[in-house]
Amino acid sequence: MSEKSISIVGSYKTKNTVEKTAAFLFVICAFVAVLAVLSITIYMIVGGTPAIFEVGLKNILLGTVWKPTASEPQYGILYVILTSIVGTILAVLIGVPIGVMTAVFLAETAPTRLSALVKPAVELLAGIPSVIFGLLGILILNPLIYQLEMAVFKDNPNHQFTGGSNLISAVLVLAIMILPTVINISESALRAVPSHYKQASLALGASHIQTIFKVIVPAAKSGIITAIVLGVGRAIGEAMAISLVAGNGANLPLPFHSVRFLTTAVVNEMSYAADTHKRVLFTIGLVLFVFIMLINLVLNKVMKGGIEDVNS
Amino acid sequence: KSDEYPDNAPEHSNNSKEIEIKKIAGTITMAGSTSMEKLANALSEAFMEKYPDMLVSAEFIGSGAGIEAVLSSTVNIGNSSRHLKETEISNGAVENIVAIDGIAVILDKSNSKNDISMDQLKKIFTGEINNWSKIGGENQPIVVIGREAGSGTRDAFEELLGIEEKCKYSNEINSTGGVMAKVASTPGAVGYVSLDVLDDTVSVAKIDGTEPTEEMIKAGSYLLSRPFIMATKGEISNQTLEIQAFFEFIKSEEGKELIRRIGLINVD
Amino acid sequence: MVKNKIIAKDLNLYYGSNHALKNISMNIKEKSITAFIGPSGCGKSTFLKTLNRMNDLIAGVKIEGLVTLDGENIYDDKVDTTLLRKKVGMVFQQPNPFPMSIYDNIAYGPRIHGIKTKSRLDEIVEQSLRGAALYEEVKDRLKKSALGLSGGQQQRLCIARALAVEPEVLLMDEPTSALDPISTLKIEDLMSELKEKYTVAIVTHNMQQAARISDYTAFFLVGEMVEYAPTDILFTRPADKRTEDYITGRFG
Amino acid sequence: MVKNKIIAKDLNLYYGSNHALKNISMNIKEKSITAFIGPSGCGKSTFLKTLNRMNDLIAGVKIEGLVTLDGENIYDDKVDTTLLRKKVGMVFQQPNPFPMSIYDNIAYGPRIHGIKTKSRLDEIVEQSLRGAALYEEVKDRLKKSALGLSGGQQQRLCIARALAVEPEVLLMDEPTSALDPISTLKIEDLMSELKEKYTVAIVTHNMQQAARISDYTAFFLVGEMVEYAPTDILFTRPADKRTEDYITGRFG
Amino acid sequence: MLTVNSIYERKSRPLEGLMHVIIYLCSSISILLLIGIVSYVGIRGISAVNWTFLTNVPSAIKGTSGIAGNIINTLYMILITLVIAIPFGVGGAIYLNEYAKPGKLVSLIEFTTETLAGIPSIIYGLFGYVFFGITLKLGYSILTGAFTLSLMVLPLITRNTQEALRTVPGIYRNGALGIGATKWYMIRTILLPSAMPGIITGIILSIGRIVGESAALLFTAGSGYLLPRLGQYGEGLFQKILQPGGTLTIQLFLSMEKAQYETAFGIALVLLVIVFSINIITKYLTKKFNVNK
Ligand SMILES: Nc1ncnc2c1ncn2[C@@H]1O[C@H](COP(=O)(O)OP(=O)(O)OP(=O)(O)O)[C@@H](O)[C@H]1O
Ligand SMILES: Nc1ncnc2c1ncn2[C@@H]1O[C@H](COP(=O)(O)OP(=O)(O)OP(=O)(O)O)[C@@H](O)[C@H]1O
Ligand SMILES: [Mg+2]
Ligand SMILES: [Mg+2]
Ligand SMILES: O=P([O-])([O-])[O-]
Repeated sequence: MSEKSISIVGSYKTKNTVEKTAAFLFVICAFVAVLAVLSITIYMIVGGTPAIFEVGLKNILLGTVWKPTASEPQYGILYVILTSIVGTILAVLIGVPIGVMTAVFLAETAPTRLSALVKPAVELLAGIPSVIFGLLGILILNPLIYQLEMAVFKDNPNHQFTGGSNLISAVLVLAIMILPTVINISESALRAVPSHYKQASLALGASHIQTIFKVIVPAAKSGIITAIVLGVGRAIGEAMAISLVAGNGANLPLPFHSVRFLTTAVVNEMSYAADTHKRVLFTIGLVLFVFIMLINLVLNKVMKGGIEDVNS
Repeated sequence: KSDEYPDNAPEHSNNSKEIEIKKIAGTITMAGSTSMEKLANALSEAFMEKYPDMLVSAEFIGSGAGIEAVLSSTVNIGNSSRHLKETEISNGAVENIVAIDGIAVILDKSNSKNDISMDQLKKIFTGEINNWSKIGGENQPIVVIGREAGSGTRDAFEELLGIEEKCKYSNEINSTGGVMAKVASTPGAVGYVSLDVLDDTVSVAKIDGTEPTEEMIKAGSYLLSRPFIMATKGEISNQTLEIQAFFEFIKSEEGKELIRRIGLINVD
Repeated sequence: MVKNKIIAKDLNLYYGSNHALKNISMNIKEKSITAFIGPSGCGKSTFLKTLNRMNDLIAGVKIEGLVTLDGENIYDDKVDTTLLRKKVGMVFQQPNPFPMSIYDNIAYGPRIHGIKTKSRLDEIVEQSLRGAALYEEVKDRLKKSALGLSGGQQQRLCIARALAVEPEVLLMDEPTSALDPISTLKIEDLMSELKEKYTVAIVTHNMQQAARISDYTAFFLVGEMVEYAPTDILFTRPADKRTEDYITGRFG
Repeated sequence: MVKNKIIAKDLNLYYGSNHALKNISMNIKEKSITAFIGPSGCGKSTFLKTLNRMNDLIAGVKIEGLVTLDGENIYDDKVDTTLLRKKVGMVFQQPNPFPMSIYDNIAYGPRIHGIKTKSRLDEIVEQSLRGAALYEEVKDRLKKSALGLSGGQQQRLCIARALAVEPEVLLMDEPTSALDPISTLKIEDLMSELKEKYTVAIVTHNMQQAARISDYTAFFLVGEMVEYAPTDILFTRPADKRTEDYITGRFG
Repeated sequence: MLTVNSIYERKSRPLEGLMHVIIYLCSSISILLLIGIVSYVGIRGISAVNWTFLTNVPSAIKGTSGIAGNIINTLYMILITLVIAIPFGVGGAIYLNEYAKPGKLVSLIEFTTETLAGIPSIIYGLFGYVFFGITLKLGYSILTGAFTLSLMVLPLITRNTQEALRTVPGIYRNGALGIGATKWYMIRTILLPSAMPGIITGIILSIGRIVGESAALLFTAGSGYLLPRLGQYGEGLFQKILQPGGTLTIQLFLSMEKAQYETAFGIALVLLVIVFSINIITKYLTKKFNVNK
């Protein structure tokens, strides 16, 4: 801290080195994700394309019959794709609003004591293995849904009873499983909104509810979207739990049908499959992968597009 | 890795005396069927007890993955709960059957019908019979629970009943435990599982009046059973001394006793 | 005789153990401008916030005493604070526009209070922006984010936003401290206009401003209200020695 | 003759397509106070920030022209901005204490620049706080969070923080707009002291303040520098009609 | 329309009431569900948990079952994964928020980060084994598992850190830089402390994901349940990293496969306790270092 005039040019070499090194390291960190996705993509493409040539892309994507071990195997996954789409959308439609509302409750309307009690429980839940969710699904949820099923199809001799392992159960389990992610991240985002927004809104005579939905939630939008994106990711990627409760038939995704998701298609059979069957499973993995990319692209475009004009 | 064996093998080839192999040290790695977890863990534990300098480890990644791993020399032994496929054999995998596993047909506890004929069983699993009342049970839809395509249990079950490709499952679950839970919690459900996991949460069906017990299976009166295989790349005699010792151990009286104790049936 | 719009009686406020307002009693006259002056940290902002219950939001605040608006106790349990705050508007010390467009910032209040028609909103937005001497500068970018405005522009936006709900009382916490003289003059003119219809209370550091625009002035010191009098009297013949010291800059 | 500490030459600045500074040329004299005045949004803050390259941080800013400090071009690629900013300190329009203790806020700068001894830091902290007329108020809670201070206290803390690194030039963007008259006077006195050793540039809305403390004044209007002259000349005999209009309040 | 007379004239706001009902309804649903699940697991698990269970390893010969080895493996897994993932996650977030200019590159990185979050565990498992296990020759080992899991939790840490950084007011940055702090110094002393709550959220979610994972670990870290052999100087503790190690969840998964539900729930309960304790500790640390009071 000399008071002598030092030139502003080119001194403090070490500081600059630290600075440059830091910046460089951060770039590297940021590129880990890119590298990882790149390698996984290559891996999936290498693993997933051979079967396309063997079986034919059309036969896989548009076929509706899944009989990989038959003497004349069929590898159609159209229904499986549809199930993943429908199932994920429904789970998100149920899970996200409930999750976000719970986050609003915890961050804004709940008495401090209550939210101090609930928050740890929510965080705890994020650590319960999916297998347990599946098990609880089998033991508790499926029997309930089975009763509903029996009531609905009482006089229908042609219905193949699923014992409650069907699209409904799968969607409910998925919805519950994304709750902790959605709640946790949204809540943090809501709490991070500067308090002066709230004050300004209240001072204009807005009620608490109006303030929440017109100012606080929009200000926390980017965090809530992250929550949704991660929640959607979890829903698409989940396999262990729904493989136990969905029934795993490669059927059209109707509420009381036993259904198979892309993930469960891979997980269920990967361990024991061989040859073409195994390669097709990689193709399914690839389809899933493309799927996730598409969803991210769409979410990025649609949801983020909305934010930028506000912050610019 | 596997190329080393021929060099080592002749040196010890006539070596089966315990005193000499007692000194062996090294590692044996296995990977494969989850159904064989109990067996693999028990065998490795007992083996390590006997040869304290050995480290035997087992991973449970599925039969197919296990055989693939042994073929790529990632592990020494591939555990498979199904017979090897032709492609696998032509790639050099050798099928070593180490035990027999019975397959039990299970029902939920509330089901009063617990004696099923072989023929009824076929019709139930192919969807011809879809209500217990049709074979003298209560008016309750039948929920047919099966395993996923590729499962050793499923392959064996369907093959033994001669209903390959004809089954109409309402659920395909990818683990024995899952099938147990599902059957236990679903009125009217029927499924099949390994003999060694049975407990009192489900009831076991007699097939043609026969209960699935070791005697019945050995006597050939209970038909549903399948092999547990520890596949090697090349014949056992071409493996390292340690691996040979491991297989010796399995065939020894000690090994057989162990296999019996964990609920499986010896091959002989 | 001028009506008392707001009456505070024996008001005490504690931030936890910090006794921030001590026994304040004051009648704020309708349709007039009342200024609060005093050194930093003396409780001016705190007192202002008790008048529309913005202090309710701070955890650990304890308030004793009475504040009435048109004779109604604003701390009564039955009070609808949203109605209270609609009637008693507020502009803060630090500009706090919402992260939305300029238009939406102004339309925020009216929309909340039920105005939906576009033409009516357009009108209110323009009026309020003009009222806050901001219209000309931003009329071409009403749909742009309000966060892109300069500090002074942001504060005027906040004033416009408060005006848009047509409050009866307007509380302003140093509303012009971030403004240049021209804008300040405009806002001061505006306040003089506003007092035709509204009751205005303003915290200011600028004693000239207080002297220039207010009808009544209250002088605060470490949580106490030392003196409260018509502005000309307080500035020319202060009753309290401490007031005199403060306004002549002989303090501290 | 007084040395030119900072020279700006044909300076143009664009926020995207918004041409915010137009051809500014100005010599800032060493050891003097230069005030920038002008209506809100005219570019005072923007110009101030070009002098220590704080504008670098804003995306989409384009700068043309030259700024030199002691003859060295501060926009040269070889310039170490941290060193530049140590020499050219800054106090912002909005108080921005860091979320740490009062002590750590002040010690932040000295620590950056390599001072680690506790006793020396203690000394700097006390000195700087005294310099900003804050020491007495906070001496008992130096280890408490700075965010608990009132607005005025926070701003004085920021001034203290800037002083703690002993800059050669001090840029102040309306540093007293959030302060009460007493504190303002103290800060003004301080500035007069500071100019003995330092070069000070200050943005202010308060023309009295500019007249009172500055040696030179520059008047800005919509991005242009209209007039730049010794303060007494600018306020008594402005060369430009627009300056006259502004300082006499006849504007707009 | 804007005129009201008394501040007591509470307007009836049906929409308002409805929103309140919705909020309370939704939160009751999720809270009851969450608490229900946690208690169910607790109640079913408690009967399996005892001292022997916690301090033994399974033995087919002795007929004991126990999860001591799995508990240790789980702790290894959490620790190593976080040690790998936190620097990269936080560093990446800092780059995105503080260095990168918004544009194609940032979008690409954010996009890939989100893609990582959506990749199913099974794919991680297959990839992780081929890449870390075979290509990098790490085999079935805790390290292979930890590398794989690091990729899985990276998005959680990056995104949460980014969110937290985003909410740190720009005036802090200016303040620090205006004094002559270097960017890195400013990040270290101002941004990271302020962003800590967000980073913690990311870490907590990551811990949840790590302990809850099965598919990805089965193929990478394997299922070993033996205690680390200490070795002469405790070097065994390090060697363990290169040996197979099944986490609690793997053991749970295998128990479930064998229909040993009580054991499964017992393990789940132990997991809950572990996650709970780690969360508490993390919270305590955050509070201690929280600067935004
Ligand atoms: N939220 C709060 N929590 C605790 N103490 C507070 C809070 N807000 C203000 N205080 C304290 O209450 C006293 C009065 O603060 P207030 O903000 O009302 O002062 P002021 O007169 O408005 O000052 P300024 O002119 O600096 O804005 C101060 O000592 C301040 O530190
Ligand atoms: N970050 C920014 N991005 C885009 N435009 C900006 C930005 N900051 C300022 N401007 C614009 O540049 C012009 C000059 O702004 P500046 O903040 O320098 O004005 P000022 O003279 O300091 O005003 P005030 O007295 O209100 O602080 C204004 O039109 C403003 O809207
Ligand atoms: Mg104040
Ligand atoms: Mg400015
Ligand atoms: O042995 P399986 O698990 O394949 O039946």
